[in-house]
Order: sequence, then structure tokens, then C-alpha cells
Amino acid sequence: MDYLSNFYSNPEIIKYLRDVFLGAGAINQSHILSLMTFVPFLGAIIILFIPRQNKDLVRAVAVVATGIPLLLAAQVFWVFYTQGGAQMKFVEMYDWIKPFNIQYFMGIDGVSAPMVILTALLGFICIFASWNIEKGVKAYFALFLILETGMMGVFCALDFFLFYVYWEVMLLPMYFLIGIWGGPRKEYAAIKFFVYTLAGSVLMLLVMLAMYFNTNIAEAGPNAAQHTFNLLLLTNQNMHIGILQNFDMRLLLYIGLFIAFAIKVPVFPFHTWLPDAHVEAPTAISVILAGVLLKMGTYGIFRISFPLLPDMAQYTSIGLAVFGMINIIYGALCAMAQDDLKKLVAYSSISHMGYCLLGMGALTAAGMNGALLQMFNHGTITGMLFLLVGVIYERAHHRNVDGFGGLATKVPVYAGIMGFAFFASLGLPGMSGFISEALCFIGGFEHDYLHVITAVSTLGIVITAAYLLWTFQKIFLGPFNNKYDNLQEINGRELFTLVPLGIIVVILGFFPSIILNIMGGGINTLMNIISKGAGHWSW
Amino acid sequence: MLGIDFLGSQFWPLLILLCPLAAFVVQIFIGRFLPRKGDWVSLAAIGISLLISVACFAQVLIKKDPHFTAGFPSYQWLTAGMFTIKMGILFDNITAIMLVVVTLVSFLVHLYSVGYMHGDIRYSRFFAYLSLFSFSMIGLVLSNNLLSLYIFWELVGVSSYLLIGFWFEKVSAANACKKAFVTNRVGDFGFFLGILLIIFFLGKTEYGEVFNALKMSRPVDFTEGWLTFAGVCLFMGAVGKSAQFPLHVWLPDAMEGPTPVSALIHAATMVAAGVYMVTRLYPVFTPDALLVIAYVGGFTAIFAATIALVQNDIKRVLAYSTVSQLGYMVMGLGVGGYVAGFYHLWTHAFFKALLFLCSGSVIHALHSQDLRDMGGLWKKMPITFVAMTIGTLAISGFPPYFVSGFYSKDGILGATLALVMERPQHFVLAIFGFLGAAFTAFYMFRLIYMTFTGHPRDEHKYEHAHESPWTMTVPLMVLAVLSICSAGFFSGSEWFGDYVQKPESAVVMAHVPAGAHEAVAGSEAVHEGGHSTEHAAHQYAVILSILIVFISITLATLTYYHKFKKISAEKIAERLKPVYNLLYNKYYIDEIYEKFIIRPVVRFTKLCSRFDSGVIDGAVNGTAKATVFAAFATGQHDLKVIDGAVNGVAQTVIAAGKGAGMMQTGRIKNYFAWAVGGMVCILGLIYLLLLRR
Amino acid sequence: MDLVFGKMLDNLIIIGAILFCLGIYTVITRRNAVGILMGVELMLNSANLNFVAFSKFRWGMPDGQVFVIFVIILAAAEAAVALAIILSIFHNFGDIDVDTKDLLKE
Amino acid sequence: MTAGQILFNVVFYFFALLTILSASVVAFSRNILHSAFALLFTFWGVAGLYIFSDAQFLAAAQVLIYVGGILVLILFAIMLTHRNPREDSGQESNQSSSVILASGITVLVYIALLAVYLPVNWSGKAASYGTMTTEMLGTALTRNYLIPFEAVSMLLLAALLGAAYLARRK
Repeated sequence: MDYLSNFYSNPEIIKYLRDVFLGAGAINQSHILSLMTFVPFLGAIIILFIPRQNKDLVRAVAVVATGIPLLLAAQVFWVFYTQGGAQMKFVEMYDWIKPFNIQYFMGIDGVSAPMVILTALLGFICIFASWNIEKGVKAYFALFLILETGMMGVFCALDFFLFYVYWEVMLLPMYFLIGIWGGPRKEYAAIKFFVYTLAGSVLMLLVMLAMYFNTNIAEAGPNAAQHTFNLLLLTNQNMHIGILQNFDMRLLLYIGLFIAFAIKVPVFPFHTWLPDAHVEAPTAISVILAGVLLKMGTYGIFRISFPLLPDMAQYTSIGLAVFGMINIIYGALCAMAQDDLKKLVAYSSISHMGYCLLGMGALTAAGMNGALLQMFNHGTITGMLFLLVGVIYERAHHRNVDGFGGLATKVPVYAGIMGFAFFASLGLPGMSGFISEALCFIGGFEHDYLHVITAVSTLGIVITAAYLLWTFQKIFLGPFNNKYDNLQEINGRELFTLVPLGIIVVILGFFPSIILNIMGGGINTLMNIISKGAGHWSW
Repeated sequence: MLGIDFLGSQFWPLLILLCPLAAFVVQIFIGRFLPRKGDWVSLAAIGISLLISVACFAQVLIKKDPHFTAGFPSYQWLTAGMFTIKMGILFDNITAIMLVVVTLVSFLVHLYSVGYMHGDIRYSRFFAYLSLFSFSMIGLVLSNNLLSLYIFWELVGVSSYLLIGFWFEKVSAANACKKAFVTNRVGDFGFFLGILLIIFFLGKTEYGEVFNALKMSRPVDFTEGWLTFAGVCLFMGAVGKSAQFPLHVWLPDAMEGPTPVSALIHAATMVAAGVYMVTRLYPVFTPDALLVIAYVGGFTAIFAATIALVQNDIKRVLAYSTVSQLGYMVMGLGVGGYVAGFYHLWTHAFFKALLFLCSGSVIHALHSQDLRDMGGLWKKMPITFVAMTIGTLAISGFPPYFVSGFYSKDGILGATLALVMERPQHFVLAIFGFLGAAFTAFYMFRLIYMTFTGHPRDEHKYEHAHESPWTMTVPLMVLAVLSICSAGFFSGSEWFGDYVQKPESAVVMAHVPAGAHEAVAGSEAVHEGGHSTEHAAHQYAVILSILIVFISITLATLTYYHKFKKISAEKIAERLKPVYNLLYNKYYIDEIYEKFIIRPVVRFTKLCSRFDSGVIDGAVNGTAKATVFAAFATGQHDLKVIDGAVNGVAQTVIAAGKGAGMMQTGRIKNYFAWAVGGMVCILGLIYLLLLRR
Repeated sequence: MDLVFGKMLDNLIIIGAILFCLGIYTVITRRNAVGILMGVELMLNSANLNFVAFSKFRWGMPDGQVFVIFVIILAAAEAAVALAIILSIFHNFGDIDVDTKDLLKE
Repeated sequence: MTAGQILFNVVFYFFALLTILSASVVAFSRNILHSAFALLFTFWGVAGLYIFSDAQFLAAAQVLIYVGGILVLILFAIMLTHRNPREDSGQESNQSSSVILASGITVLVYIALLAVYLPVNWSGKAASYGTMTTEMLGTALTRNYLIPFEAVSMLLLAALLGAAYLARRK
């Protein structure tokens, strides 16, 4: 008897889940995902019991609590590398709230595996990046670990309710981390970030409930719940009843979801929280914010918007691409005008996330793969950038781009790595950034109506090159600004955080198929759902 | 050596490619700690590559088969959905030739920089960058598909950025390297757009597949117009990289880099990448695209030549001469002289590298780049003088057979003339060609006279001028010999034709408007049957060019050679003041770009940023304030209305209470009366509810 | 034995009711405290009358009359105490006009 | 109708009228003394009605306690508190409105009492024991109602002390 049968009595549902998503994989066999999600949480609890003065023990626990998920992530990577990313793996399904048919349903496929690996990696690195936090060490690391739990959960959850819970769990520690350990205007930034994202998640909640109440999974048995939160089942279009059959309502739901995720991505009109949040957040937090939190928006669109409302995905694909283009050009232009280095990198993140949107907007295999790869690459590259900005901030205590000058002579190694990061960011071939950008553009171009939009977006690479090199010149080249005579070179710890990321960027630059094959599997299943769900190519 | 079949397996070309990369990696990390700061590492690496390239070139020479391509398999690099990209190596005659050019010049420059860069604080890093550049250039030449060409294209761009900005303490160097990279990036934008178009329409990226797809199965919506547009986009990449007219501004500024860099990158190899790309993708270009290429090339030639006439900085003169010569090559290709254009690239690489290295040794000796400080150096630096003169003769196309420049330039002029004779409406190209040749001869001889002949203008510098060490003069001598014999050991340019033949265009003329058809037929006809017009064109070209060269040389000697000084340059400059200023300030192109492109963009970004923080943030903060006000309003409302209601109720209750209080008058009778009233009510109720049947 | 106007019980009850109303009227209109007392006595008597009438003509049990005895005893006690109060009011206020006394109102 | 019935009716209605008329005098007379004396006849009338209801002991008790005890007490009270003649005339000065109000209430009460009494059919079973005898009354008192009987004696004692205490002259 199939393990699923003690959750669903309707054989059709089991068949649908098995064929499209789970394949023959055993369920509840390996609890690697739960471990990865809740070990940090456990760490947080342990930290709370450690006496306040013992800072090093707190840090040690934090390292272990993020180290274990990293090891597990390595195993996840190996499994996906050998078996490809088409089917859901490491699936766990337990009843959570039986009456409402809510399950603790966790699983990852080609789409979410890279994100899980990225979260584990950045989480581990950021612990070392926040080594010299002195104020409230216990609280900081406890909140950080809870944040990691939230993030990991979001990427593993396959139940809409569970997804939403993790989404909120991730939100709260972030608010405190920015609000307490931030820069001068930290309260304003923290509040703005929190309320903005919360407003988004309210919309998501509405859509979730609408989805819940308008699906009928035709379960047998007297008290069998008819509705479900199971994301995989919700993709089954002929289970949609009630308002989900009416075109305008589906469009409304799609737009609601889009706004919720657009705030997180961030997309053009909803992006103003990002520069403030980044400028005020401490180094490690802005690495996590840029490295992982921005991906939640795009991941949400991949996991929820596209498969659940595929016809809407196609109907509004041009819009998404246009938003992508605006993000690219507008983000790049704003970045050029910034004088605070962190704000500049924040706007560059907006521009880079624009590539993801363009790739996704195209709804072609190449574009989607490019978008997913760009999400991963942006995580590593911008992670490096923020770490580097943190390094200079700790020494010079200001981030004003014009305030430096000619540092390359004083700190050549630091200048070298910063140069490497800048070139990776502007998409120099030989580094991973270029591959994802190229794929997004190729994908974008394949769409019959996106030629002009993609052409204009390619202009983005010129603007990006301009502002990044201009900034590099202002900081590192030119005559040495002797105000920084006593500037020390980058130290071992900081190097330890940067080198692994650099290696990943180069390896993926030369051999992208390592991760692209993983993503390819997941994207194929997604594309089948979209084309099947949408019935016909609506454009 | 010949025993090993270098073209049998992929191993050897890969070795050529990976040696410089290995050197780069070694140098960048542990270069500083190696003996002699690791310059020998890079030298050895490029040496090995040179040897293998020469070996391969030799084997290609023996084969004497113009259509030889080594069939190496390409391995699957990347799959995204149905779209896969395969990478591999393409080795045919053109690659062999380019490889020799690149590795040879690179090797000589490596050797030369050992002397030139001696004592520089970042000595080892310089060689790391040189190795990186060699790796990317070799990669560019070896790649077999558009995307890998683009990848190495950008890598070459970044290595030129690093090398130009080597002495980044100088503000001008910092600006120059940024300018170079961004301008290249603008070109790359067009190039990438071209690639996207081809990938979209044909779905292929490998050269062979693209050409076959174009020839055989061209999708119907990939019309003429789109193909021309794609061709022009691709050519835009070449414009950026080879500093053609609109995007040439970065090359003169790139002279900020050390001279060996200029010699290697901005004379021989990198700038030639654009020309190489056009030769490699030649079948893709439609006749209209070729015309565009020809015009851009021609205009650049004449444009740069005029500026070079009046420059006083030795490296600037050579820089503009490079731009002009590149214009020639591009024009050559544009007009259909495929072999001539590519041949000019071959010869130009050597004599331009020679000229740059000579100027390098002069600068090294005098520590100044300004022509006005030089003069009469031929006594002090005989070897440099001899090498420089040979280079000048080569570049100006001096007629005696033993000088290479003459043949290649003559080939281009012949091809241009042939086209013009075919279609006279393009006569402008011929004027560009010949006038350019004249100016080239004039400014080169001007350069020679001002530096080496005549009496020294600056005694102090003249005193301690000295000949450069052997590491610098040996490369000069080698290059000098090559400038001469690269014309094929006195056999003219025929030998080159055996190896390089013009690929027939993959553009199938489905429905051809009269004009375009005839153009192609023209070049076809010229190629097969109508040998006579082409031959005739060559005859006229030879005569004309010799005539022009002699005239300009005599003019130059008359103005600059102290013995026969008749014309004084200063007087001419006075009389043609406006023209002189225009030329001296490089047609104010830089200023125009600054004013009309860079400044407005920066202003626009400021606007964007203010808009972003003002409007959108304003909107967000506005909503925040609105909600605060709404909260305040509800607070007030709550206070006034609802509280009021509650208080109202309280008042009524109190009033009722008072009213009720009146009952308590203290007089017994009132109590009794109320009691009786109560009794009456109760009895009434009993009656109503219970008893009424 | 029958009465001319309806049964014995009805007549007695009507007489009781009239007595009761007159008692109420006396209590309400009398200004003199003793007058009120008299009114009260009237009402009590009418109640006794009813008791007796019902005990005889409705239930046929002596309980009604036992109640009357208790009522009579209480009436006596009550009258005694009331008059004592009236005397003390008289001593304190000089008159026993009920309308002017509103000590009860706090 | 036999002579005995007529005599029976006449005597019954004589006592009825006696009670009602004397009660109205108590209610309406202006002079407190007149109403005191009228109270005497009311008690007599009621005693007569008791006899008609087989309550001979009660009639006797009525006459003894009410007339002999309470009425005398009232008379003493009137005598002791009789201060000035104005008090009698005070009756008229009482506004006519309160008189109307009082009579209104009285009529209402009367109607309410009848409304409750008349609709019910009180024709219960006849006296099972023939005629009420005092001996039956005594047994009821000492058997069913022994506790109230004792309690009442306590009450009388309390009333006695209270009245004496209240009426003492300071």
C-alpha cells in the first residue's frame, strides 16, 4: 500500500502526486530537511541557556548549528548531482492540523535544492562575518539561527500553510536584527521593511485561503476534508472549483500573489525598502538579506504563482518581463547616482534581480534556467560584495564612495578580491554571473514578443559596467588618499568568508552544467505543468 | 619536431591555450615570491605556446590546402532546457596564422617588458596580466562558436583594462582603463545582440552549423533585413574592439598603459580581434552589411590619419596610425578583398609592434613621450633608428619589394579600386583609401625626422639618452626582420592566397533587389570570370600608390628633414589655424561624447535617484503618514462620537436615577402608594396572563 | 343556607375587597399617623375575613382560621410598636403630620 | 323562602352593611376621633361575619383583642398626640389632586382584586367535617402549627419590650 494512502483515500490524487512530482521515492524515509530546518532552531534554544559573558561559547554553538545544515546540504547536493532534479526528494509528510487537512509536507526538487544549499552556505559564512558583534551577542545569534530556520523552511515547504508560517517566522527575527544592531536610522528601516513585507504576506494569506476554499479533492469518507493546502495538489487544475474557474478572479489572485512576491524580489515600485534595509543592516544581515531573502520572492513565483495559476502565468508573462527590464535599467541608473557604497550594491541587487524577472517573464526553458541560476549566482556574488563592504566599513567606519581613493596601493589583496567581485557582478565571462545573464537574455529573446524588451535590457550590461568600474576607480585607483595610512590588509577570518564564495563563482563560471543539470530537471517538470495547465500557448 | 602530428589530437592546441593560463594562476598567487619575481614563468609559458603554434603553422604550410580544418569534437558545455551550447576548438588556416601572430608578438613583448618594466614595484603582476591576455587572445582565436568567442572577447577586454590601468596611481591611467572597458562594453552590447539574433533565428552557435543553417535551412522570417541588422550588430562588436570610428576614443587614451602593453595589445593582437571576427564570420554578412563595414573602415582610416598628422606625442601618433590601419583592414574586408584585408592584418601586426617597441625604447631612454623634446637621436640609438626606419618604410608602403606593408596595403587598395570600378557610386572609398595612404606616409616620415634626424631640441635629455639593453633591442631586430620577410620571402602576396581564400557567402539571395544582386554578382564575377577587371584594378592601384607615397615622402622631407627644410610646418599651421586646432583636438570627439552622452546620463541617474527617494519613498512615507493620520482621525472619532454615546447613556441613566430618586420622598404615603401600584400591576399581570381564557 | 345575592363566599369576598380598598384610601389620604394605623388595621381585617371565608367555603380546613389567629396577634404587636413610634415622633417633632416628615430621604 | 332564610339574609346583610359603612366613615371622616369610633363598629361587623363562617372562637377573639386592645390603644394614642385643632382641618387643606389620586388607586385596586377573583371557579368541595369547632382549631394550633405558635409568643415579648423602650420619656 502506498504510504500516501494514509493521508489521501482518493487513488486518483495519489496517482497524480506520484506521476507528476514524487516519482517512486519513499516518503518519510530520510528526515534530512527537517534536520536542516530545525537544527539552527535547536541551536538558538541552546544559546539562550548559555551565560551572557561566555561570548565564545555562544559563537561556537552558532557555528555548529549552521555547520550541520551545511554538511547536510553537501549531501543534498551530491544526491541531486547524481540523480538530477526532476522528482521531489527527501519528502516528509505528517499530519499537522488534521481537521483542515494541513500537513507538515517538506520536499525539495531541482528548483529548491540550489536555494537550500545557498541558504546553508550563506548562513554558515555569515556567522563568521558577524564575529565582531559585541552588543547583545546571545540575542543576535539566537535571532540569526531562527532566521535561518525560517529561510530553510520556506524553501522546503510544500504545503501552502507551512510555507506561510515559515515566511512569517523568517520575517520577525529580521526585523529585530535590523532594528537593534543596525546603523543610525535602523528603526525606520526595520519598520519599513517589516510593514512592507507584512502587507505583502497579507495578500498571500488571502490568496492562500481563496485557494484552500476553492479546491475540491473529492476525498471519500464521511469526515474527509474536501479542501487542501498541499501545493502539489493545487497544481492540478481540474481540482479548482468556485471562483478559481472564473478568469478575472484567477487574474486577481495571480496579481495578489505577484504583489506579495514582488515586494520581496523587490520589483520596481515596491523596492524602496531595500536600500534603507541594506544601509542600516549589519554586514552579516545584509549578506543574508541580499543573498537569500530576495530569492524568496522569485522562488515564491516559481513554486506557487507559476504552477498554481499557469494560464495566468502565460497571460501576464509580458508584464513580468517588462518589470524585469525596468528593474534592470532603473536599478542600474539609480546605482550610478549613489554615493553610499552599500546603497549602491543594494540598487545593483535590484538590477540583478531584474534579470531573473526577465528570464521568468519569457517562460522559456532557457529563460527559467537562467533566472534560477541568476538567483543562485546573485546570492554568492552579492554576498561577497556585502562582505567586502563590511570589511572596509569596519576599518574606515564610513561607506562614502568619494571618501576613499587609491586604496589599491595600500591594500592590494583587498583591492584584488573587490575587483574580482565587481567583475563577477558586471557579468564578466569566466564567472557565473555571465552564464545566468546570457541565459536570461537568450531565454528572453526566444519569446516572440520580447525582442525589444530584451534588447533594451542588454543595455543594462553597459550601464552596470559603467557604474561598477566608476566606483572601483573612485575607491581603489588614482592617487593614494593618505587619510588611510593605517588601513590594515584584509585578515584571515574575512578571507575565510570570501574565498569559498569566490571559488564557487569561478567553478560555476567554467562548469555551469554542474548546477544547471540539477535545475534543468526541476524546470522541466515546471514547464510541463505550465504548458499542460495553460492548455494552449495563450499568446 | 615534424614527426608529431600536431593537428591530430586536441591536446596540442589546448596546450597552447592552457600554458598562459597556468602561468597567470602561478604568477598572480606566488609570482612575488619566485626568483626574478616570476617573469620567467610567463616567458616560458608563452614560449611553449609559440613553439607549438609555429609547429602547427608549419604543418599547415606543408598541407597547402586552403580549406583545411582540423575536425576536433566539441564537448557539451551547458544545457538549458532544449537549448544546448557546445564548446570546442576550431583549427584551420586562419587560426594557424592568427596563432603565430599572437604568440610571436606576445613572446617578443614579454621579452621586451623584462627590460622595460625592470624595477617596477608590481613587476610580477604585470607578467600575470600579460599571461592572462595571451590566454584570452589565444582562446579567442581558437574558439569555434559565437558564445565562446564572446567569452574570450570580454576576457581580452578585461585584461586590456588591467594592463591599461597598470599604473593606476596616475588619474589619467585610471580614467583610460575605465573608458576602454566601458567603450568595449558598448561594442559588446551590439555583438551580444547580434549573437542573440542568430541564436533566436537559427538556434545554433557553432560557426559551421550557423553557416550551414544560413545556407540550407534559413527560416523564412529571418529576412534580408534581419540578417543585415544582425551582421551590423556583430560588426558593432568589432567597431568597439578594433576602435573603429564611433568607438575609437579609447585607443589613444589607452596609451597611458606601459609601451609593451600598447605594442602587444593596441597594435598587434587585441585590436586585430575585431578584424579577425569579421573574417571568421564573413559568410554571415550580407552585401549591404559589407558595404556598411567598408564605409566605416574607410572613414576611420582617413579620419584617424588626419588626426595623426598633427599629434606631438609619439605614442598618440602611433595610436592614431593603428586606428587608421585597422580602418584599412576593415575597408579591405568590406569591399570584398578578404585575402588582402587579412593579409594586412598579418603584416601590420609585425611592423606596428616594431614601431611601438622602438618608440618604447626611445621613451625608455628619454623618459619623455613628446616629439618636441626629441631630435638627432640616430647617433645615440642606432639600432632603434634602423628598426624604426624599416617599420616606417613598411607601414607607409614603400615600393621596393622587400617591404611587407606595400603588398598588403596595395592589395586593399586594389580591391577597393576593383569595387569602385565595378560600382562607381562608391568612388568615395577609393578616395579614402589613397588619401589615407598618403597621410600615413607623411606622418610616419614626420615622426622619423622629428625623433631621429636634425639637431636635438632638448640638450639635457639628449645627453643621457642611451641605447636600450639587449632584452629590448633583440625583439626590435627580430621584428624588423619579420616586417620585411613577412611579405613571403620576396614572393609578394601570392603565397598568402594559397592559405586564405574568401569563403563564399552563406547568404542565399532569395528575392534580391536589383542593386544588391548586382553587387554580389560583381564580386562573384570578379572572382571567377571577370579576372581582367580585378587584375586591371591591381595594376592601377600599384602605380597610383607608388606615386602617392613618393609625393608624400618628398613633402615630409621638405618640411621636417633639417637639411632640405623648405616648408615650415609652423607657417602652415598658422594659416590653417582652425583646421589645425580641429585636428589637434581630435575633432573634439571626446568632448562631444562627454557633453552629449556621459554628462546627460550622469544627470539622468541623479534624477532617477532623486525620483526614487523622493517620489516612491515619498509615496511610501506618504502612505505611512496617511495611515498615521487615519489612526489619529479614528482616535478622535473614537473619543468624540463613541465616547459621547457612552457618556450619553451614562447621563440618561443618571437622569433616570434622579427621576427615580424623586420617588424616595421620605414620606411614607408615597412609598405605600408605589407599593399599592406594584400590587395592582402584579394582579393585572396575573389576570392577563393566567386567568384570561 | 343560601343568600339572595349569589353564594356566601362571593359576598364575603366582595365585602373583604371593599374593606381593603377603604383601608388603602385611609392610609393614602390620612395625614395623621394614627389614621394610617387605622387604615392598616382595616386592611388586616379584610384579609382575615377572606381567610375565614375561604377556610369555610373553599377548603373546609381549619388552617385558614389558624392564620387569622396569628394575624390578630401580630396586629396587636404591630399596633403597640407603631403607637410607641408615633409617641416618640410626637415627642421629637411636636406633631405627627406624616406629610412633613421626610427623614427617610437621605 | 322560609322565614329562617329571610332572617338569615337580613342578619347577614345587616352585618355586611355595618362593616362597609363604618369602614367608609373611618376612611372619609375629617375628624380622627370619629374615625376611631367608626373603627369600633367595623370590628363588630367583621366579628358578625366570622360567626356566619363558622368561626365563633375567632369572633370572640376579634372582639376581645381588636376592640378591647387595639382600639383602646389607638384612642390613647389620639388623646396623647392631640395637639392643636388645626390638625383636623388639615384634612381639607390636603389638595384635591391627592384625593383624586388616592381614590383612583383605590378603584384600581378594587378592580384588580375582583379581576383576579371572579374568573376562577371557587366551588370547592363542601366542608367535610360539617361545622368548624373550636376543638378542631385547638388541635390544629397545637399539632400542625406548634412552632409558629411558640414563635409568636417570642414576638409578643419583643414587641412588648420594644414599645416600652420606644415610648419612654427621655
